[in-house]
Amino acid sequence: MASHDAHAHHPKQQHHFYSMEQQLEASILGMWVFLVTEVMFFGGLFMAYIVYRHMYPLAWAESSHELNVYMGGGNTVVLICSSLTMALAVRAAQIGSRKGQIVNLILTILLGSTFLVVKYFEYKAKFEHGLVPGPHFDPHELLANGTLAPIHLPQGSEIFFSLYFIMTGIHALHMVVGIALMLIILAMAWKGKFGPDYYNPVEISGLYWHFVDIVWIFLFPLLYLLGAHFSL
Amino acid sequence: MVMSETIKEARHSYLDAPYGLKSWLLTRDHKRIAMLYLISITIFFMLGGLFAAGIRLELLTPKGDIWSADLYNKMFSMHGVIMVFFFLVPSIPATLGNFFVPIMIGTKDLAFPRINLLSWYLYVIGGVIALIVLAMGGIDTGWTFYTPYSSFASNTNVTLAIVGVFVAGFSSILTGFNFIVTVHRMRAPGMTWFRLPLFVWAQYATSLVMILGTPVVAITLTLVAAERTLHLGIFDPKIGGDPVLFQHLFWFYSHPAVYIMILPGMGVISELVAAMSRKQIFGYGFVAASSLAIAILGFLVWGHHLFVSSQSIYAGMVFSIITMLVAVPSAVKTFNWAATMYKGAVSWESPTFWVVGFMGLFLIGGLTGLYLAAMGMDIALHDTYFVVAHFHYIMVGGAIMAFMGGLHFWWPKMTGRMYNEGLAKAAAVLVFVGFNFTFFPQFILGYLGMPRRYYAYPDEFQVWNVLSSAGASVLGIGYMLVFTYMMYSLFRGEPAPANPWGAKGLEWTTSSPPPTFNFDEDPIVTEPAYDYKPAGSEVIVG
Amino acid sequence: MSGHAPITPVRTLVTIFLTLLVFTAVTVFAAMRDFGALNTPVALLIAVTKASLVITFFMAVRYNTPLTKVVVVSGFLWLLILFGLGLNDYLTRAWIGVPGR
Amino acid sequence: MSSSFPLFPPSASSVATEMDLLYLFITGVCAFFTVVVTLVVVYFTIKYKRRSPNDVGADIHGSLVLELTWTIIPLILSLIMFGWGASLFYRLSRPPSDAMEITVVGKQWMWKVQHPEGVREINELHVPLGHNVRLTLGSEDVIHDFAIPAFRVKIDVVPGKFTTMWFNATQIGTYHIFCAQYCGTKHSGMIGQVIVMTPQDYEAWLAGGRSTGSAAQNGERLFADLSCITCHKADATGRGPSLIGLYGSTVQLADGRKVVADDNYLRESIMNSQAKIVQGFQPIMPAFQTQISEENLLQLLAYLKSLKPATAAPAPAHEK
Repeated sequence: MASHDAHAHHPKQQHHFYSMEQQLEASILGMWVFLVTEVMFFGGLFMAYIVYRHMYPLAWAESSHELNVYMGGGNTVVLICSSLTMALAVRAAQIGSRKGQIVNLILTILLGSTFLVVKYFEYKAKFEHGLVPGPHFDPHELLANGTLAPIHLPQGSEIFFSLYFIMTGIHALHMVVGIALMLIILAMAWKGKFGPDYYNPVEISGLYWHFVDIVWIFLFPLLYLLGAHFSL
Repeated sequence: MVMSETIKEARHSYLDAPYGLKSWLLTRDHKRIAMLYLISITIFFMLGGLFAAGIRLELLTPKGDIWSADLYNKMFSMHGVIMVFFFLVPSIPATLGNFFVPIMIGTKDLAFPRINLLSWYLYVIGGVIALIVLAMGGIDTGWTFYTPYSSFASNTNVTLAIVGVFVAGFSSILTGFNFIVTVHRMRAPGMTWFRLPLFVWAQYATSLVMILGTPVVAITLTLVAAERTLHLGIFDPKIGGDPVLFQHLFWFYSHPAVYIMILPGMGVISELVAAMSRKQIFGYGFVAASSLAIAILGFLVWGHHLFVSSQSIYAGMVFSIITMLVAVPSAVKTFNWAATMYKGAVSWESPTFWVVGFMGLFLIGGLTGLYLAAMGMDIALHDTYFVVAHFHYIMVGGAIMAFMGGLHFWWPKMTGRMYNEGLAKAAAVLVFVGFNFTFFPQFILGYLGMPRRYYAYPDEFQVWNVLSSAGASVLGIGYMLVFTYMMYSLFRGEPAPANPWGAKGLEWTTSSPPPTFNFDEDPIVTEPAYDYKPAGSEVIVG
Repeated sequence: MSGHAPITPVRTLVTIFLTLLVFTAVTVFAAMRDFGALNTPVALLIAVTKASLVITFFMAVRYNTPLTKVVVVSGFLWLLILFGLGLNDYLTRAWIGVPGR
Repeated sequence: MSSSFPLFPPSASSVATEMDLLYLFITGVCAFFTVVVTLVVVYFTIKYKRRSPNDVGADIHGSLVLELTWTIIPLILSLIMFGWGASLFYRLSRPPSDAMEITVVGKQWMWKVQHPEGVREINELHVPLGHNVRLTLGSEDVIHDFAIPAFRVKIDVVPGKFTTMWFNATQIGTYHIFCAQYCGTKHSGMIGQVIVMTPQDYEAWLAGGRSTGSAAQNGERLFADLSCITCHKADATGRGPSLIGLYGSTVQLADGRKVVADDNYLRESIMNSQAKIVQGFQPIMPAFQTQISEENLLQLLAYLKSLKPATAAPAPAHEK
């Protein structure tokens, strides 16, 4: 494209944009518009959450106690850390530090994977305690002497756990997509593709990553911290 | 001489740039993607039409005699799913919108050409999934997928169908988001917001609905699929779930989706009325604002589908009154179109026929919405053939008439060829007459009480059903006629001049068909849209 | 290629990060107290604050165009439409005292 | 309605005439605008037909007065329609207090009807002329919709809750019952007849029907069979709250909320007993979700409604 134009084009500028700035602004705006669709996507779930919590307050409080606050809280910290490293990676790209990008992206990926590993153990515990909705829904606890003690949960708790699995499951799916995205960005950063003039991919992947963090910021208190009467 | 020049020009067009299938399937040119969409939605339109024919055939007689009840249920379900998700939603935005939004605002392409192509591929994947569902026997839930029927009672491939709709929905989100960014960031110098052609305004409003509504139906249908496959019950009444919640979430998208279908149609009509009357659109600001008003109000009215669903009566009243408000911007548009023709220079070429047909049908479609919005009246009409007639007047009488009008208007620009004027006028008349005979009797059937989705019905309803089926055959012939002469035009049509209608607008300043990057020189806009000057003979036809 | 978007200083990022951690601790401890009807509003208030911090600083919305800000706000506004008009049904269901009306 | 081109369904209930009037009013408004706009458009098309290929229209951009006119007039007309429609809907939503109560259960693909005296029928509904009749409807499987076009009434029948409709038949005859919400393969076969009879004929019909006791009597039997009676004693000595005079009263719940004990509250408290716990009682009642059919549930409800305090009539709390 550059050959027939009077002013020099950056090699990454696509033919239909007037300038790199227009291109960056368009991609940031595009990502935000996309994130709005994500907000609405999760919004449907939150709507279901609100309606059923209004219908079954007791079930919500008691089912919430079956979730592991340590794991949920720990994961919140992990995600906040990953948001910091992500923001630092974008900054590294903006100032042109290849090393900074690589280190921070690797940290982000590791933190994201940590989140998923914790999630795995959390889900595993739910299966063991019969808290998975469906024909086998049968809440119980494993006592120290090896016997099973059934837990009595009020009507509506099966819906709570359905929502718990769907909300956290879809969130985890977004994490997986995010990690895959970060691997691609890492490979590109490794090749030194980004610098002060061109860092759109890092920036918009970063927006996505932070969004996934924000979803968790809401999921954590709404799912894990209900009822107000627990103690650590 | 003129002829050979046009042909020489055509060599530089987007159609011919590099030949070959691969250059089409990997294209990032919005015009080629629009043509790919046009081909694919035509296939689905025919498929959906086939099911419609099956439905009308069965309803000729009161007894269920041609198909089995099960097959009939699958036919209307697949008719709905295909027509709504695979034809109407992408119809105008993905074809005419894709083709003309960038040209009308004077840019080379949409902001994200690769995502545009991705959107077409997602549509195709969703479509192929729908075809697989069809091959496996179809679904019998209706296009509305109401739980608990869709989650527990139906033993058809509901989950796979949901996957198909989900993927197609993603394609629609990508189209919408591409348009929004394009309109905001890619306008040519001088193309201010209030110089935008009204078609672009309408597409912009439509895109808002697409990105704000589609994700909600995506998650809702995902929840139904999760209920079917993973037993994660959200709407299951057996564990205390509320099926009405599904309806709330479903209509949060699906009511605005009606505006995804009709708003672009309104945009097309605004263009056509101005161009065919060679006159500035009457009340430009009001027409543009009413598009946005419809898009926004459209999100506040979904509960009018739930008046008799055991929704709270007070919620019903809120939804009812807001629904009544939607009538106002729709009325404003209609009156403005009529006023535009006043003292115009109204052409009697074929696009005008479609426009006038649209106005008649859209009026009836829009006004009959008032019956359904008045809560008490809705008790009698809810889920009857009145509803069927009403939304077909909007979606077929409104959206498809407008789509046809737009297609006739812009066909010379898109393909570089003219079609047979006489046949085009005949087709417009056939479709108009056939349509009214098909759907007007259904209003009466509705007030008589015939419920929708009935395979067999009491004898006294037969006379109106026969009339409806007879009209449907005329309607079908009308559409086939359009298909025939358009196909003929594609291969044998006369080469089209750059501006066959003598219309204003950036799309008419470039050649027919346009070059790959739309304009030989980046346009700079200096005048408002529809700037027809009455004094001199500034309009140059051809 | 002139006029790059301003770059957020590391100091700001770390400050926001620490604030977020503090708020996480606060929300857990707040959940151990009983504020009666205010339990959920308190939790939501903290969550909204955290989300706003992430959006404003980590996602650098404060450096973005006004248009982006409008997009962000309208996204959440639409969410409120969904919740508001949906609850419009659920909260008024018992009012008339006739089942299913 | 022997016309070969029928336009209206039979008019056989107290609201049918008003519904028809509303229908005609909206039709009048719609017809007026359709005709006027169509004529105007066609007239302009002919009158301002393009004379020469280079003809251009007049330079008119708009008129604020006109815009306001055609914004405000439709607004007023549509608000009138809203007001009338909402008022009609409101009246159709509130059954008169003297209405006799018939229960209807929908299942794929039939309607099961039970009269208060215990007579049952399937896909048929006999009602006396000129009496207010209230239907309480429940579904055993998917969503159905009980519609009687001749009465201009319709309501969804939703699994997991009860819905209500009422009518007052004004014309002797036999009319259609349709299922209006798509419910599966034989959706169009889920039809029936409502038979309007004189009150005397209705009494005679009831007497001739096979009854296994009134709905309330059947409910009383179930109340004993399911051992409800062991905890819910008439005096306040049981482990569960006394149910005398419960229906329609306001209940104080353990979590501080207050609810009116209407049909759906009683339903929930039987099926999912843990959902709402009455203040001062333990959550010990088993959930009867899987053990009670929709019909039995309606019989239990009839029994609970019949439990009135010995002295005064129950406070009509749900009738405010």
